[in-house]
Amino acid sequence: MTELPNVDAERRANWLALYERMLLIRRAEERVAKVAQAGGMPGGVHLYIGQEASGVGVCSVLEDSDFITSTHRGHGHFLAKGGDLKAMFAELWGKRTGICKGMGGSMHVADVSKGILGANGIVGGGIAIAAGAALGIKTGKEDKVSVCLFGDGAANQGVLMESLNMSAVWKLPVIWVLENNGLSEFTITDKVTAGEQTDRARAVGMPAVTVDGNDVLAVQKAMQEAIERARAGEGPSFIETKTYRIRGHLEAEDAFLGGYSYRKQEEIDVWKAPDKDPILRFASKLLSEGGASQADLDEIDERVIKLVDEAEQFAEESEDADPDLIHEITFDGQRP
Amino acid sequence: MTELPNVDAERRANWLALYERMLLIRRAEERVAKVAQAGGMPGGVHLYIGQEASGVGVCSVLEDSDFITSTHRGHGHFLAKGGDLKAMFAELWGKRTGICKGMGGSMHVADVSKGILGANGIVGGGIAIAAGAALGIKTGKEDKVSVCLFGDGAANQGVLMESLNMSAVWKLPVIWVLENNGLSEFTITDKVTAGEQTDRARAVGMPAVTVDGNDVLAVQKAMQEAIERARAGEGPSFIETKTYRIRGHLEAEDAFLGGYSYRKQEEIDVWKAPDKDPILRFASKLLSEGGASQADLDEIDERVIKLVDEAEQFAEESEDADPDLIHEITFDGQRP
Amino acid sequence: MAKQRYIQAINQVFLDEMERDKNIILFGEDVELAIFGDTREVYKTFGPERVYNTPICENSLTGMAVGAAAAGRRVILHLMFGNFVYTGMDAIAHQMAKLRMMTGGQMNLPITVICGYGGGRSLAGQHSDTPFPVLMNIGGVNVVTPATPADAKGLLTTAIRGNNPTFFMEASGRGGDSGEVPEGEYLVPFGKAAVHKEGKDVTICAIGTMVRPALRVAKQLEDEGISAEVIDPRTLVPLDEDGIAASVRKTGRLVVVDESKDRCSAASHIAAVMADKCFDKLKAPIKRVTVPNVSMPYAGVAEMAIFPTPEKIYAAVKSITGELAESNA
Amino acid sequence: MAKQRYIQAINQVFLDEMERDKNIILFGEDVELAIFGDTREVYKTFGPERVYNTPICENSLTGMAVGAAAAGRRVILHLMFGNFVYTGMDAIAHQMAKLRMMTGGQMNLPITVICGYGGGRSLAGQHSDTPFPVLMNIGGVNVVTPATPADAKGLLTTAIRGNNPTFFMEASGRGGDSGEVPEGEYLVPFGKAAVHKEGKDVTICAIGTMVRPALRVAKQLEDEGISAEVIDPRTLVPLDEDGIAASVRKTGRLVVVDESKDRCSAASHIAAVMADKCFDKLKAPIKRVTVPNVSMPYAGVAEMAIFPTPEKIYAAVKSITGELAESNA
Ligand SMILES: Cc1ncc(C[n+]2csc(CCOP(=O)(O)OP(=O)(O)O)c2C)c(N)n1
Ligand SMILES: Cc1ncc(C[n+]2csc(CCOP(=O)(O)OP(=O)(O)O)c2C)c(N)n1
Ligand SMILES: [Mg+2]
Ligand SMILES: [Mg+2]
Repeated sequence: MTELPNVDAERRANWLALYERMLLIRRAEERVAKVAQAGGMPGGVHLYIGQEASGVGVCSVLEDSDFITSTHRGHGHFLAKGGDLKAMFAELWGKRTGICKGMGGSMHVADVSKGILGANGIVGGGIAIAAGAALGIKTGKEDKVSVCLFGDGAANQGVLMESLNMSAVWKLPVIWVLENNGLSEFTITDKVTAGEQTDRARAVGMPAVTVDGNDVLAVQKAMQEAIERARAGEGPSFIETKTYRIRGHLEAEDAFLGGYSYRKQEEIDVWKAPDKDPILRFASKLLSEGGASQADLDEIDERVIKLVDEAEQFAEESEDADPDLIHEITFDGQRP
Repeated sequence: MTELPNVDAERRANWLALYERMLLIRRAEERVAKVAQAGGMPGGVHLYIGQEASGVGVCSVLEDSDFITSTHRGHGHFLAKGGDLKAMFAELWGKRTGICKGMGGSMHVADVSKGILGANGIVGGGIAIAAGAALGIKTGKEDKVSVCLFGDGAANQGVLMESLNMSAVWKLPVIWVLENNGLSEFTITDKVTAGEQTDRARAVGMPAVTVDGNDVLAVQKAMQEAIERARAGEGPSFIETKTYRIRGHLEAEDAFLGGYSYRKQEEIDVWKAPDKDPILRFASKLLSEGGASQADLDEIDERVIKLVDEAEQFAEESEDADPDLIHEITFDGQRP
Repeated sequence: MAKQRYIQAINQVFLDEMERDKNIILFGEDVELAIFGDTREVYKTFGPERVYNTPICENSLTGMAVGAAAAGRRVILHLMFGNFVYTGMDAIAHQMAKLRMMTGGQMNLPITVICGYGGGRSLAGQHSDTPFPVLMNIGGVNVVTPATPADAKGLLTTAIRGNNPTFFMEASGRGGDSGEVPEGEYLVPFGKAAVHKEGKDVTICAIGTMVRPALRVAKQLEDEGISAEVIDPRTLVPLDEDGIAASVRKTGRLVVVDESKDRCSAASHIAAVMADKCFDKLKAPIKRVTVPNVSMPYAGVAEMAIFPTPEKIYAAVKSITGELAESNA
Repeated sequence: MAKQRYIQAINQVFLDEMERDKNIILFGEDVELAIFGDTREVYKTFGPERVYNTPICENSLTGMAVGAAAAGRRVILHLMFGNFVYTGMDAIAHQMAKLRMMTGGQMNLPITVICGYGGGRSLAGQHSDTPFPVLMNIGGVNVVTPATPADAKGLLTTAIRGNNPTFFMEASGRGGDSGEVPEGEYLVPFGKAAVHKEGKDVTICAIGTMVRPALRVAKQLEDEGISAEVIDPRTLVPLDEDGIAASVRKTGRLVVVDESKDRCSAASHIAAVMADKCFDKLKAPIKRVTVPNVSMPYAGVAEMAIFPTPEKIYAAVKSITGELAESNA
């Protein structure tokens, strides 16, 4: 490298990439929502809409070889970490071309080749897995990190304390990312949580920060610092990203609520407004400070929507999952 | 009450009672140790010797109607809370006169009529039970408290964080007593623990103090404050009592260790010395400040040893446990 | 009698029993807004001192149920999905199931744990299990699973009023089924199987969710000249061994239908008991229709391929009654 | 061949395999000083980067095993007592057993979980369980339980080198038994039962800890003119159904002896499979000798009253071979 890099161009590229990734998640999930609402999507579908800046900021600084563990709300994490949209759609559509061959579905999207150790239907299920992956990395003396994405509801599961403790004791290369959207299903998490959840990390001597989870750059920055610590062998970090879930807990929410509600429409509107929504907000910033034009953004949107169209078509046209496979993949080389 | 009470006489009585209770635990367990070492005690026997000030200080301010949950090292808690020595010995001896009819043994001594909800062979097993008992008290609007006695090893179980959290959220009348003897079986707990365990309580906004667990008065005082909070509806408290286990993790320890060791004899000697041992230390204090004479203490010792002798004889002479009972007591009014 | 949905019947029992006995408390995740609908209005009616909307921490919840019961309360714990039985397993296996026995019978543990179970709705591996086997095996807890709204009412009332820990396994998480439910006080005793349809050629012992498909198959068989008796244990612990055996002795043939995974399933156990107790009357191998020992797949086609469908029940019956259809024809 | 104690054989496999494959890591509570002796010298030999003495937190330990395996390591988790399977059940049932299938087969999970099980030593309710049923039922994990030091060596080696999660259930927590163990590399395949003694009148299918008492009983029966075959499945998942069936077809009679609690026990399942597969050859009811569905009591007399003793095995065999002794006499 003989010349200094053009920092502005690099920044612009980074910002546009972040924007595109967030928009991809948004448009993909809007499509999923549409299909789900029309009754075309089996099982439980939990959307990430409104939280895109968190997952994208986190994964923007990870390599394919780094690991993440995710949640029941995992589409955004999957796409942020580089998972293939077509393969994800095919999975949600229950097709054999799905990333999990149709065996996992929305709550279990995983791409191990991309370090995505799986969305998880058990609240808190990814926590110990992430700690274990970090233990594996440490033992293998590999230059990787493991990132655990989990919700504010999950943060009340005891495995968190257990795994925080072990990660601190052994200085494991793991980053704990609490995506605090304020809600656990239909429960306001604050009502069932005492104290600040970041203090649970501090109690084991771990650095913990809270960032605006709807500000993709703030999340990215916090992650960069945490990763440096991890790669330097200084151990785990804890990041809380404050954000909000704009859609229901799951797409069939209304059927479950039966007329009751747990939040006001005004609250949702606040978070959907241009100054809060992570994508609208970042679009403004791109226009005002990022050197992007509206045409740039429109072009991205078109590209993204095309990808979504293609993915939907791919999923639609793929063959159904293959039942025989169940018995082949339960074990390696052994029938169940 | 027309006259002021004679504070000194009251204090002397309190001190002597504390002393006698500690000595009862010590002498009882010395007897158990002797029988166990001679091979006359089945199962795993975990002794409390060296930690008496903690359990006695804690239970000295409790009523029979208050609840405690205990651990695998539960003889001391049982006796401190007013459990019957004869019934405990008979239990350890596996007799039908045992407090649990011979069905529980050393790891499960319980006397529900005295609020002793049971020793527990699962490390951390008493934690959620104590929280639940406090929930029960709150619902019943009863003037009771629930006390959870647990070890430093148990404090790494995730149920602790879960139950601390709930007790803080609902301001439950529960007192968390961490008996920190520094050891978890053959592991130095500090080596597997990050941070101060009291900070885990502080993380949910709970007041936490650390006291000298070999100073029965210090423990008593901390408990008094915690109980006042609990009875006033101000919620849970956390007390760490720093102490030391003088005997092995279990009486058969050497067989398990096979020549290895996890601590130095010198360390044990330090804690057995008159300035550290909770009973010797308190004896000195009684003589110098408590208005007791050596003759008083000797008389207590004689009385206690007589109780132990009688309990041993009672246990020896009792009939073996009744196997038929197993099927009757598994359920209420139903065969298993 | 009035028609009620399964979930409605359950909901009504909660309301009635909590009104009747002020000592009852209820807690669990999202019970305030009632994720399954079965706890609807309970929080509103009985307030935050008897109903606790909890954080997500199944390990403590099961232990807390034990503590609250030991402290004298009558406890209802809503555990949402049957899978969370595994998440809260420690205190279930070690405290709830054992504490009475380990203390020499010193305490009653009047605890009702309620959760939905089973597959067939593309909820995939972690939300489709039927944890009968572990609950039946640990010893010390009752396990009941009503197939109809009436039995839901009767068994739940019995569970709540009883003094022993009982897992009330909802056979219909969606609450869609409806049926006649007796009005007023109605208790169904534990340990008494229900004969849904009498028959003389083969006994179909169907558990919980499997009763409906079994009845459908029995009807079809009837048309083919095979008379199937459909018996529903209703409670797995205690199990009406005598009732099932009486049916098997009469028909000489047994098919057990169970949504558990096959190995060590409730079906296996019932088959084993009958292979011991009714051997002399058995005319054919005992068949099990269960779920294979795999994680439930997501895709509908894959799920149905391993689900105990009417087709599979039919095939199992036919495999041991083949000659009958001919001779009865 | 050299004589080794059971625990020694296990210990040696750990040392050998960890030497052979640097990718193996081992962790668990108190593994440094080796509470059961089976991990002796492992920490000293392979150091703190491959051996982790953990805090007490079984819920995370089982999940960590999954994560470390997913990250490419070969994992040995020491879980101490079989009861702690219940404590760590969440990640066992939901992650370890399901993750491969749920991800469409994307990952191997080479995990060996080791723990002792069973009663008979006055360890009371919380330290005496035999959790075969839940492990067999969840689907997705192997379950093996060697009865001899040689099988311990052979099955543990196979487990560690395999790519699937396997529960290695120590039949002897105290490590007292000793026996001949083949030197050098020795693997025992999964799914292949061992016939410890041939016979023609009755099959005693004995699992793990129950093999020794079964053999004692078989010897005594021999003297009485009853020829018992003693077969040991060795691995419960996969189960050698064909091997057991072959024996049952030959003898026509089956007694299954298992330290599980009776309901949904391994014994129940084996009985059920045989009541299906071997019905035409069966001459007598299938008997189970198991533990009743209660918490294991502490007092020796009480424990022995419900333990599957040789006396109970003998009585079970006699109950279905009564006429034989006379006719053979
Ligand atoms: C062990 C377990 N308990 C309960 C549930 C049911 N459940 C699914 S999502 C959820 C709320 C999770 O809240 P949070 O962790 O904040 O994630 P969010 O939905 O807000 O993304 C609950 C209780 C579950 N899936 N797993
Ligand atoms: C769930 C569980 N895990 C492991 C054990 C084995 N075990 C018994 S005591 C003990 C150490 C407990 O340490 P601590 O809580 O500090 O109590 P102490 O023995 O020091 O009194 C362990 C690991 C157990 N009984 N239960
Ligand atoms: Mg949330
Ligand atoms: Mg300790």
